[in-house]
Amino acid sequence: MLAHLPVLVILAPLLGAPVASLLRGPNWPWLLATLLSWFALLCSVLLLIQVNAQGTFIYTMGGWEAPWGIEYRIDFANALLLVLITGLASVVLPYARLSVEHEIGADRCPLFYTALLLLILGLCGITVTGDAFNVFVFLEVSSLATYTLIAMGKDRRALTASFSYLIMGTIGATFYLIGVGFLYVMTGTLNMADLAERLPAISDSSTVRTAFAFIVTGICLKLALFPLHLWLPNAYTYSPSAVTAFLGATATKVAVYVLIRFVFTIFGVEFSFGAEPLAEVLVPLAIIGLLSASTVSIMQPNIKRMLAYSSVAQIGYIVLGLAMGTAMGLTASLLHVFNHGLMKGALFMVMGAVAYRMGGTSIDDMRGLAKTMPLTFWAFVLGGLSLIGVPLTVGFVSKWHLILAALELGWWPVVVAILAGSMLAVVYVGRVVEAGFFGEPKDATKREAPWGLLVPLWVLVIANIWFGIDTRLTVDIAEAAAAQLMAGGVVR
Amino acid sequence: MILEQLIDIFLLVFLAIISIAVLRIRDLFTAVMLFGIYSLTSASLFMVLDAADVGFTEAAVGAGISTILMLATISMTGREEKPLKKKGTMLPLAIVVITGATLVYGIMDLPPFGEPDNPVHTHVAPRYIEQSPQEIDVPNFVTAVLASYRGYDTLGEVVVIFTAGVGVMLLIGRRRKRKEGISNE
Amino acid sequence: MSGLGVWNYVIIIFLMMIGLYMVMSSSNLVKKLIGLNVFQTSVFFLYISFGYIEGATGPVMQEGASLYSNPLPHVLILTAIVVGVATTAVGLALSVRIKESFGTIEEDELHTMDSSL
Amino acid sequence: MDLLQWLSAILLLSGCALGVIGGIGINRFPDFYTRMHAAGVTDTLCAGLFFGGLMIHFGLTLASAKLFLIFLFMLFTCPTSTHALAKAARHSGLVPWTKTSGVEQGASK
Amino acid sequence: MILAAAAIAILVTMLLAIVRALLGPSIFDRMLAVNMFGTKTVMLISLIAALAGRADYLDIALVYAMINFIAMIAVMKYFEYGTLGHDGETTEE
Amino acid sequence: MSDHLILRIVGKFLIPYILLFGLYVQFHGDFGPGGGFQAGVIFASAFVIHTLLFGLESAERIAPQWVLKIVAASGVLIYALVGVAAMLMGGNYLDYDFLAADPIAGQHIGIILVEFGVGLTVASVMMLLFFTFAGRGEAS
Repeated sequence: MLAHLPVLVILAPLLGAPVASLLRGPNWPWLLATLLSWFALLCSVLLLIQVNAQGTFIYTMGGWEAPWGIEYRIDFANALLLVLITGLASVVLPYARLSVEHEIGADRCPLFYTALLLLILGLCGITVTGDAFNVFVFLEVSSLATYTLIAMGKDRRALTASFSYLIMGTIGATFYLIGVGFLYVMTGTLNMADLAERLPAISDSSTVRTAFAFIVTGICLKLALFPLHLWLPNAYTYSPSAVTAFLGATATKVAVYVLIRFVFTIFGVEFSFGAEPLAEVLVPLAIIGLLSASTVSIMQPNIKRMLAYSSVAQIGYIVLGLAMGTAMGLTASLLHVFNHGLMKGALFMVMGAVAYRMGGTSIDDMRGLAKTMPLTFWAFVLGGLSLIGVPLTVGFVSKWHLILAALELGWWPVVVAILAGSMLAVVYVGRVVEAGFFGEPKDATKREAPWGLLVPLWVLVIANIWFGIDTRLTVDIAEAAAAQLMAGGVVR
Repeated sequence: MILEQLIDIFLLVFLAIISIAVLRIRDLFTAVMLFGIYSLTSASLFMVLDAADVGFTEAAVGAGISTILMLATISMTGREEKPLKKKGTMLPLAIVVITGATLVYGIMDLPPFGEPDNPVHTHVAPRYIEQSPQEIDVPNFVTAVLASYRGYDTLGEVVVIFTAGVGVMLLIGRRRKRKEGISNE
Repeated sequence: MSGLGVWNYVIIIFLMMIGLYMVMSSSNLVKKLIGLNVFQTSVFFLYISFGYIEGATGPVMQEGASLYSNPLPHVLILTAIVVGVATTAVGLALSVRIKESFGTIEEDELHTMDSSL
Repeated sequence: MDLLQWLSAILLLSGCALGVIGGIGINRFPDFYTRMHAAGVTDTLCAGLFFGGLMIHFGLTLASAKLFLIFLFMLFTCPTSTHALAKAARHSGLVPWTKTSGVEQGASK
Repeated sequence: MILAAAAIAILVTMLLAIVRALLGPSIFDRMLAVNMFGTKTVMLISLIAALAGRADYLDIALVYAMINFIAMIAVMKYFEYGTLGHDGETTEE
Repeated sequence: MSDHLILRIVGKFLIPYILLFGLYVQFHGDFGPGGGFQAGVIFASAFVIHTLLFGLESAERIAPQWVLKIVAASGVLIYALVGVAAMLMGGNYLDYDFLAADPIAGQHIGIILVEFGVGLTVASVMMLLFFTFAGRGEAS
């Protein structure tokens, strides 16, 4: 069965979703989804180990070899992403039971978990595949599930948020489709490795350049890079807590992964950074994005919205890393993809717990939380420290690598911008922590969140600390992945 | 054949006329109807370009299902579109012009239209046409590629449709009540 | 590129841009979705034009035919059409919900409502 | 050209000519009900002639059977939908044009 | 040659139908033009089938005829009843 | 639509033929244009006609929502499980060669099953979509 590992990761949600849609009541679909996500996590960890031991893992779908059929091509980068997605799913799903029943209502639970499984399926599908068109198909699976899940939020503004995401997301996906079409017409293939092989010969044509522009723009819409981020804050603010936790931690990361795959593997470093001004475009956007989004998030009264803007800022760090076009920068970027998933997952889960007890997520609801809900509050403090980038947390590890990468290139202003972003993070996290410690509780009778929410939440918080102290695992994998990506896609 | 290409251009011009009309018309009902004939025309266009299966699907889906769903929607949301505010039209226009210019730049190096020795026709596709009679033995190459060579894509497609069904039921499905007697909410 | 081929691509791009403009400039949500469909359909034309071969016949095996047009774009576009209709359905369902809870599907009015909340 | 080909050509072209006439008709007639004559009457006959021509063109094959099916289908559906359309228009209060009522009056809706 | 002439005639008719559909003025004129456009599409597809010499394209013409009919009913139903799911036993609303 | 008697009669007369045509497209997809997806839509459109002419209530009596949900899910499951079956018989996922002793026969079995799954899901989801939209319109 070890030879089929990548398919097993996909199969778990694929078979689970239709079954879950037929189950009744809130508990059975939840149980099914949780067990399946654990199974998928197990498979993806095994996959990572296997990739570590044997190198790139190739699996042909239907037994048709690469350019004719669709293949899975799993190297360190996908394996890492896969562990992140399934790992967060395994934490968020146990957490979801209480919060979903609270926010959605029991009668819609089966379909809700179906949609969640489909979202996981879509994200995993994008990650494992080695075919450019297949990415589009699974992108749409995950997007459609996302639109639905966001619209499940209680606030009616969730609907408009979802709709504007639908429009932006579809435009992004269609741009991607145009780009892939242009690549296809020039090379005759859709397979990523094959594209990487055939592109250098014809890269000096206007069609390939246009393809590059369209693919990058389309994906940047999906990953909410600065001027294209307008859909994100509302979408994250108004969707149900469990959904926000999962989306905030994984959805944009997968888009980042696709961008990395195209920029480094398919087009190659020379084309992306040599022939095309990718760095010149992305670096300023990333820096403006991270500074402006951090500044905006200081002013948000709604903490969920504040964290959403902070996500836009963090996307800035990630894109900054990959836009450097060096192995160091890419390592930092991949590390931050993983680490930001951990911290944002934890923080959004905290907000879910607060919403569960207090009924809202504004800063007033956070007041005096240290007294009424100490465990939840301390989780927020630790997550916030990680967001700032305090040593011994994951946030520090990735920012440290990012700064090292910038120093390596001698980009001093960029280092200053990164540090300034951290200072802004201190302000916006500090504001909430201050309210929690010194504010008067809005309602002193509220008690600690139930264990069903606290345990998954603290698992993630501990992961934040764990990977902050024991950096070998993540840094080694990220470095290996970066080395592979820099060398191009044809590494075995 | 020159005639095919002529029909192709003719139909594309029709499409352009119809789409401009859809853009300008305020009455959504008319817009949806025009969208229906837009789909029918595009389906004929697919036929002219030898894509029978695609024309089939576009006719059934675009002109059939999409149009009917849109009609059902405007029966609930009303058919008048409010006139545009003046302020918001410049930015979209700028974006559209830039995108269009990029695309025009992009087609300059395209391989010639309809030549049999384009890279598209020489690299992956020949295998589907030459080998599939021995490997799969299905006369319709589209079916062979769809269901076998790229069967995984089609699996994704089925999942997409399923997702849409789940999504629509979650969004506007009726809550579970007695099926008999159409429980009005 | 022969004259007609260029026109083929140019008109397709023109259609795309009309669709895109409709998505971005219309205030009505249903109109936006129609625009999205127009946009996507024109991308489909692009793909199908790539697969066209002059003088070839459709990719269904036939006595006496030796030149078939490329089946791969057809397969891709079949999938993409399905994706398009799925997106349209979800978008329409969303606009129905928006109408029910806001009372309008005009984006301008939705914006003013949002900020007043 | 032999006789059948001539026949096919005549049928096809007369069908198409009827179609064009119908097309001119719906643009030239003054109101909805008169236009309906142009469209409804020509549509069915035009389709009949056209498909007859094509059937002869294809000869006695499966294609002709399919063409006949399409023709049957259109024979049923075209008049039906025209009829229903007229009924719907009448229902909604669209008044037929008469010489005395003067210029274009279709714009009551 | 004959087929080419026929194709051009059909395209011209389609164009005329589009003109009427755009001019209106009443909604029924548009519906009429759309219906006519639909039948002409069916004819065009059959003609393409003849041009390409492929009988299997005729299936698609059949689908077009069917879709045209369904769309017509749907439009009419929308227009008369305002909803699509109504059983239509009663006209008032 | 009781005052559109002609429409009703013609529609009622056509529905069985449309269903038949759907089946033809489903199983003729290997030989000509068509396949599971198109067949599903055509099949669903027969129900759409029925709904338009005789009302949602009548159509839902023939195809209740819970049945459609089961069919939609089972279509996806059929497709996915064909792949699993190939996997259990020693091939890669979706490798139909292993479904029968002879690879070509295996491919045929696989394609037919898979197209059948597609047809089921598409037909039922399309009906569900239409019924849901139409039903919402009735309710409001």
